[in-house]
Amino acid sequence: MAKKPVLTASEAAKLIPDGATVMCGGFLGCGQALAIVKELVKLGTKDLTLIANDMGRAVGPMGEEFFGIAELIHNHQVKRVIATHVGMTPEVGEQMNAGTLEVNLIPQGTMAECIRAGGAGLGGVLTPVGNDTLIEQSPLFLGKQTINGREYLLMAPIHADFALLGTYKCDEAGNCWYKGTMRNFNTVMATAADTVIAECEYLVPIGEIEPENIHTYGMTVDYIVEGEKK
Amino acid sequence: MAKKPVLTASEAAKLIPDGATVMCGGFLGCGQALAIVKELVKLGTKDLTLIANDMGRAVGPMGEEFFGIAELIHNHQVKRVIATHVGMTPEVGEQMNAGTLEVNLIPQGTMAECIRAGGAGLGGVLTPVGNDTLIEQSPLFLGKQTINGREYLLMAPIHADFALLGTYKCDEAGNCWYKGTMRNFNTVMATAADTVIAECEYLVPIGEIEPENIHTYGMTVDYIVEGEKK
Amino acid sequence: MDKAEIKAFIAKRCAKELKDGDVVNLGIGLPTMIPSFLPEGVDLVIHAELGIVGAGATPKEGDANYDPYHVVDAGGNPASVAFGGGFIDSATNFGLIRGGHVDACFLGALEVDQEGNLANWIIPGKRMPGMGGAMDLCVGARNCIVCMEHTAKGNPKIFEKCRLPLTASHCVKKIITEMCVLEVTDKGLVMTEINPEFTVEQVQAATAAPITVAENLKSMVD
Amino acid sequence: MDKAEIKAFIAKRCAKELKDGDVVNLGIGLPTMIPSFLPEGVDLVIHAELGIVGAGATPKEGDANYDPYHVVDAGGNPASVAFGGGFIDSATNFGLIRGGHVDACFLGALEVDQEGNLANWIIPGKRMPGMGGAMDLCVGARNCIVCMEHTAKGNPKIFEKCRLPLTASHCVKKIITEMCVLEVTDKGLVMTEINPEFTVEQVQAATAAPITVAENLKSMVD
Repeated sequence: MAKKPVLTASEAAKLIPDGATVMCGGFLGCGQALAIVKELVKLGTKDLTLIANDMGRAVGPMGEEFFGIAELIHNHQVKRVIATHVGMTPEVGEQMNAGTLEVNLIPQGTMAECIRAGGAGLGGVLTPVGNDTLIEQSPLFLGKQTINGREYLLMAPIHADFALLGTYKCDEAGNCWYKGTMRNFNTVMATAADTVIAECEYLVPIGEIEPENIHTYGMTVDYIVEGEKK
Repeated sequence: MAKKPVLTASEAAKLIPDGATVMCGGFLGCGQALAIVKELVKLGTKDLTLIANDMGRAVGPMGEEFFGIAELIHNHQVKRVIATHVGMTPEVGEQMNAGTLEVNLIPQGTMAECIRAGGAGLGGVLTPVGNDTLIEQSPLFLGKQTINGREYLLMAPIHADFALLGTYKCDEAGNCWYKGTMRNFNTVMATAADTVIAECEYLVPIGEIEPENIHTYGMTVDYIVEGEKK
Repeated sequence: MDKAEIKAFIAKRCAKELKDGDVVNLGIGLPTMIPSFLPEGVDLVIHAELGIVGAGATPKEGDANYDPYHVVDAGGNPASVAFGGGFIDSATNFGLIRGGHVDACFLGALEVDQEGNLANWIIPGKRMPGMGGAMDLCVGARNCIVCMEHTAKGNPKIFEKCRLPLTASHCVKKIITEMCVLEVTDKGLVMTEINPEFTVEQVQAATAAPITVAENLKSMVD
Repeated sequence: MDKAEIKAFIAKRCAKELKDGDVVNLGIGLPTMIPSFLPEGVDLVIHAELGIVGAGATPKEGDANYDPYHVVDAGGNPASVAFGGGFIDSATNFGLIRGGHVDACFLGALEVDQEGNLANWIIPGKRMPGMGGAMDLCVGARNCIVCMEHTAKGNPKIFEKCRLPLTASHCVKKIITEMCVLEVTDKGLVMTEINPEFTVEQVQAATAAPITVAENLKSMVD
């Protein structure tokens, strides 16, 4: 199988234009493409739409100032976010109240499923979650349906221009493996964007990840970036 | 975490009553719970509804007479099958033509997705596959829907009384790992039945399957059966 | 009882809801205290939204499994996987939640009502942290149990009808507080147990919804 | 050309549709011959419905990776994973197919028509093996190419409208036979290449649908 091109974090960040829709794997920064995000901050790429579980952390696990995409928010590079929880990044609320940031909150399982649907060619997601709640006012809400006597919300698939994966090991064919809780949204996001960039801590030879233990398949990955080892 | 009960294949087969709906993982017998199926044959459990990609093979990889659930068909223990392909078991067609077996064929991806939906609490599956085909006459077809200008079939979730998994390694907590192409439908079936029985070739201590490399999570498995090593 | 005693009292009562092998999700705060009150031989599968099926004890700096960059919980704190547990991706994980594979979830509430409606994720105009996985858990878990102090600064939290935007409707099966255990039924709230430190009248006064007292009302302290 | 030569001729022309790194699914029979005609440096990701993303060569008895009980293809025959490929479950695998991650699928047809409709899975009352993964592939692959002998025992297989039950509607982009290459367009079938062994009239006589000849009609043998 062909090897995938390896870029620097800076080269990868430059692929992303102003106004792009970017999915970022990661849960409070765990499993996030931290090096690429740092370069996006440096570049000042603006008007981004971010799709991510949360907006990272204002303070990192070891006291770092900003951890993950929180810095893009702080830098006012984001115009819209689709997320499930933004409580760890108070600036999101501030910018929202100031009217400079659009925030669409959806349930965590719905988000995972809508992204999966976007990558798997499904027309939408029929979930009982969100019934009788504000989710019925979400821009992703397409209508209600009763199936077998139970009410479901039809939610729209989510697709993006770019997906940034935060992986642990990535082999030269683009196959990825996540340590611990890094996997979270990365595996579905890898299927649901036009361009998929896998940042890894360890770039390893093909074969080091057993064919049975691949979490993200190289066929969906366009570029590899070697990031920082944590 | 609590260990899961280990049964003999015979004990496991006896849990399944006449008339039960049984999902069988496996693709032409690869990844099928062969030992439990053998015991079902011996018991003569009847009027089964089988949900499986195919009905196994009339002749096994090494020339075995019957391989997997083909023997249940041969033995007239099955009243209905939901499958994607039955070309390797001519008796299915014969019994269907004789009016003794109901056969519902659905596309392979639709089957995987409907089972996943059954296990994941989704109201149905919206797939573009099957449009303008006989699938629109399937008992699983619930209607057509146009979303963003494209037509989708709404297909019903699939759930069963039992799921029989054909795994390679299973640890004492019920976590399973599949070698090669054994995985196929097993992982989704493990989530979509009231009682889930994992047959394995190797029953291993907890810890032997790395927490990152578990294919089927023990929390969904009710019983373990140690089968034959192949 | 002081605050800490109240929380421990509630967590201890919650622990009685569980049996060996149950898969449970524990919300932040009080619910995380429940496992320490489990009787010997009751082993739970702790389910964490972030991607652990079978979470272990919280590791401390210096522990072999302390890995704050790769193994964290939904609060971003270091976490661990139990012996026999596994890591999982979000889509599969929430499939298990939505699909009814989690036996019980315990969580707090801003408001809960006699129809089993729950509000705990937003105070419009004031706080909007997001629902995270709460909506999925409330709808998906087989048993959704609210555990909380009965009142907030003396004001009721249990209503005829929630006023805040809902997390989920018709999901709560049981409410466990320091005053009593309430079951949500078709006919409204039924008190099945009471803390002997309080009277039925006191409970009713602290609750903004009618309460039916069960015929065989029991003590929360057995 | 005898049967074998015809198949090789078609497979060779099909190989030109592919570029390095393409993810392809090859139906049984003729399509499996395509990789042997790829130019040097064109490396495909062979996608197998049964659960291999990046399939390798077919192993023989005695090979280290010969494992007929654990690693098989959709025909039940021993298979292998390529260096850099992986094994996958059916739901994720068909998610990739349906989601447009497969660049091309090559498959045979019982009937194909000028609207790009394809019938290849059932002959009512005679054969009903099942569609397997064919419906998903035809709808999901970015490029669905029919490769087959132009006629069956002298009878046309290319129609104005398929008569047999469809595998998928409006899915076929191109038809490659031993006679010609046909593109399916809004205005019907357009012949873009012809095998110089045949005349346009011969192709038209062997086809039960009108064919427009492209202005710059090329030779299939360049």
